[in-house]
Amino acid sequence: MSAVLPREVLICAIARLLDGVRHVAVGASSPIPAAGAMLLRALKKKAGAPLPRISILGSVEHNFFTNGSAELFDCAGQGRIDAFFLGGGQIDGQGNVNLVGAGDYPGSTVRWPGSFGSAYLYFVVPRVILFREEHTPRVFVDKVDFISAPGVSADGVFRQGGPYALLTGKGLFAFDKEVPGFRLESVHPGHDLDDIRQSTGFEFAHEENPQQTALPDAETLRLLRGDVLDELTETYPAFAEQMRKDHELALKACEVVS
Amino acid sequence: MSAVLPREVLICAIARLLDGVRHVAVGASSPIPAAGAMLLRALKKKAGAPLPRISILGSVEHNFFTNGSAELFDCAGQGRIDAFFLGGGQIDGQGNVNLVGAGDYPGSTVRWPGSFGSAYLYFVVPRVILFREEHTPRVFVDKVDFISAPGVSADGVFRQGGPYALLTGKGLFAFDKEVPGFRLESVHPGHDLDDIRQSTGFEFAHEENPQQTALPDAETLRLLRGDVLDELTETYPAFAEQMRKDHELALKACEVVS
Amino acid sequence: MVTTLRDMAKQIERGMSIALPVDYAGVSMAMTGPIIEHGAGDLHLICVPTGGLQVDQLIGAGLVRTVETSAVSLGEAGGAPRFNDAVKKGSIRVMDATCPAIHAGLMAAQKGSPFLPMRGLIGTDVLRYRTDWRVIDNPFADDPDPIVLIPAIKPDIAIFHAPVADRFGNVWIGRRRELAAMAYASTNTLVTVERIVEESLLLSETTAAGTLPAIYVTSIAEAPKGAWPYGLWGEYPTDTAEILRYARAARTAEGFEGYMQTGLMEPAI
Amino acid sequence: MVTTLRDMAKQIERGMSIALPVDYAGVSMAMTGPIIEHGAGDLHLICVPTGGLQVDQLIGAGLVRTVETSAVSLGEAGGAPRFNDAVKKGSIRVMDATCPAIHAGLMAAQKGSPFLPMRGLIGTDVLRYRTDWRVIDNPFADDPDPIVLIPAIKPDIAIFHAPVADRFGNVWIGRRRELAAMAYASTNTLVTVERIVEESLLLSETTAAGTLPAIYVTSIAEAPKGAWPYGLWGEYPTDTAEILRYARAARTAEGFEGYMQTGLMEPAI
Repeated sequence: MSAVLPREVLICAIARLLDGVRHVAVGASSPIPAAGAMLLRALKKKAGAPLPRISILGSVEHNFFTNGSAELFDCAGQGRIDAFFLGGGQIDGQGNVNLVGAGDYPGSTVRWPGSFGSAYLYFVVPRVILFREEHTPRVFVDKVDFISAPGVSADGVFRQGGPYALLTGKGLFAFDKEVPGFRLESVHPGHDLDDIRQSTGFEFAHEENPQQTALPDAETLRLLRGDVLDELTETYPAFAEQMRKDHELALKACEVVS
Repeated sequence: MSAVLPREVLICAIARLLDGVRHVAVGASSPIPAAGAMLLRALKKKAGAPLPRISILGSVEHNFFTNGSAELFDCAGQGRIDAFFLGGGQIDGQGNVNLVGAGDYPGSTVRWPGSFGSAYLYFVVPRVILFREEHTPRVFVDKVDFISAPGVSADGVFRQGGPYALLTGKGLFAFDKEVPGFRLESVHPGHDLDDIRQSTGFEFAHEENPQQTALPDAETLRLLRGDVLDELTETYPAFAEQMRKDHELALKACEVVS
Repeated sequence: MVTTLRDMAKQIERGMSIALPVDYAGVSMAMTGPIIEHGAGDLHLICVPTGGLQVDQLIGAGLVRTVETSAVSLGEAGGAPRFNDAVKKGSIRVMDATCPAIHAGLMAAQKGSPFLPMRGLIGTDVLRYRTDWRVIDNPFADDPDPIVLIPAIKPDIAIFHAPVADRFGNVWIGRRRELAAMAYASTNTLVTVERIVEESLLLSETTAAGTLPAIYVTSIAEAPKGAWPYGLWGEYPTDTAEILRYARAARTAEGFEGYMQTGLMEPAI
Repeated sequence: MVTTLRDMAKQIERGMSIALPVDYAGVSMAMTGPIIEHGAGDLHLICVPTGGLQVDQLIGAGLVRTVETSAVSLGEAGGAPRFNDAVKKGSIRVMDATCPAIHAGLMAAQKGSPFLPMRGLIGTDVLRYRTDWRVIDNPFADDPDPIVLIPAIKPDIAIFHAPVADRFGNVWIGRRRELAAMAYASTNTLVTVERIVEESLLLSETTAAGTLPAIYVTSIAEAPKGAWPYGLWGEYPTDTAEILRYARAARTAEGFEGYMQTGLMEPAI
């Protein structure tokens, strides 16, 4: 079996972050979160544990909704969605997310699509996982230019959800709403604390020598590269194909090394 | 053709009251209002005029709704229902309607089913026709014991609908919300002002010699006893059968007289 | 997920709030007997938006503390005898509502909102006695504009009957979307069906359009003719003679007891 | 009721508010050309709840004053070029919302209510810039509990594409119930469909469950492949290559003009 690919590290990290959820919703263009959710389900199935339900928005195959595009938000408002993923053009150290644009609103110098459902879901879904592969100071800023969704809310504001973790291409952070702020939990293979510091525009807590992000064991990797990849192919064919190509390349690289 | 039956007088009166509506909703157990609406539609069809839409609640045949039992109220709230019928255990001279019970609430000495949708529809449907065949002081009281739906509202209260007319087994009243109060428009054949006065527990305006309720012309009667009765049979078979029997009896009575 | 009527009834606990649908929308009459046998009382019934035979029978069996409803009646068969008797005796509390207010309360729960505003109601005795409702001044109006706020209705359990479920727990409700509204708003939803099919109702867009997804369904049980003596759309008509028979019998407490002992759960298939 | 695309477009008047559905719910791309040809401008677009190709093209054609939306993008093909350009130039006004707020505004209109309350939003810049929204203190809470009220959204016209209509004007929308929500809330609703059938969709309970009744539909017109290059559920997939082609072309105003003159209304059937 070839070395663990960077995306496989992310997928396994997501599966761990989702452990215990009953229902996770994933965006239609989020193959890595979807793969993480599917991996968790495969692991639970193997262990004979209750399976998490996965709703993939926009997918016909994994669409459990029958009441139009409002149902996701209703469902979340009813407390029936335990986890959700959120990206962001900018994310700051308070967990604020900006999906609208950089620069002065409304005449943003860079305009992104818009806030989508974030200004609601961030408040009501208990475990929101911030996920952005690009880990640069352009994304992880000290203060967002527009708050699509705030990391924390004042006392007395209805808030049953919020940021739970931040996963990037370089590391995994936990969010502490009491501070409020992020704490570096682990560094992905190939990166180190200095690298992450320089790539992050906000201050964050960390150990002196942060641990490496846990790698999947052989059995988990087998599941991921087998059943999960097959399942993923239905909804994200291009992504699944890329993963297969990456494996082949990695395998060849291993052969060269060995 | 036999003499006009009392119920035919009512049905024709209703068709006249509904003239001009685009959409009328009728309760599932209201054959006379439904017949009035169907008669109006048949008359419009004959005249080549735009046809009113008739929604019969609970009927499969005439159910234009596909969003559950809330849709009637939504539809009315959107201003898409022009006319509706309301009965009442008690109706008073201010147009107040009581569907809950007689005596002190909540321990009513007589309990009726309840307010249904009246506390909303009376406010939003422009032409609410109060219809109750039983014309007695027990029904038409000076003041209702419980206001399920008020005849008029204070200034500043949202009110785009309300009582338009009151049709009973004895006569037809118009409602004047400026007074507020009822005004006797016409008396059905076989009744007179004194009779109506004694049967009505509230004061009402009237001419010295109120006119008789207009009888249908031969063509209207032919439509009612033909196409309309056939159509009515689908939804109200028992009522239609009774109407047919009444015609036969009336016809025989005529023969005896002539 | 697939279970028996008796096991479903056991999910009802004393004091719970139970949402039940209107006569024509799919009443799970098949559950009435098991609920009475199970015996959890002090129930708060929420009629969506009106009640009939099932509500009357649960009241007659002494299981009901409160009825939140826009009406209770047996339709063509007249007033609901055990309900009317209980009102007169003061042995139940009636929270008189109006149909769209019940729908508004459920919709608030569906949306995760604490309340929904609603027109009408101002000046009615319905509003006067509903001290759990609030009136505010519409903040969007220039002039004073009072409007009623209906708090969210969040039943512990919704119970209804539908034509079909699949073995994954998806339930076909057709255009009776108030059944979905009940399920969205309720913590748990118990459904009896005429039949359970193998293939997922979500596989075809045509059946999916009328399907309540399993995520909102706690348990299902097969109960052929489970709405009887009520009818079920597309399946069988109402047995009006049987409802009339009940209406006559249940005029007295003794008549009701007799009817329930001999007459219940025997659909004339 | 059955008419042509051009005649439908003529119902749009300068300054009107127009509700358009999200990419995957049935966008009437077939109407885009006729709307541009008709030329009524100063439009207020309401995206339910987000916009894409059609919104970008109407902006590019200079017909749009305001976009009320939770997002505008071309999905996998990236940002919406004419939208982004117009924002940068300040030539359109964006009323940034969040998806459930758009749904809440339409639901308020559906219910005939002046507003709907909604959780979330407190502390966002979305709320800060929406001066047409209000915050009140939840009257049902014991402690201070701010909650946002979203005013009713009442579009003049809703426009969408669906698989089937019958000749009576009933439209099959399947589980895409946001299309019904748009129609309920709007004064007029214009629908293009793949095909028009003879038999009423309301005759069978199975099709009725996914049908928007004619009472909410102003006009229908046949437009095979009318969502192209978007897909239509159960009918055809999205033509991603074509959307990418548009995305590249529309990076400049000139490229957009060129695309619209040659590329529009030519579905590769």
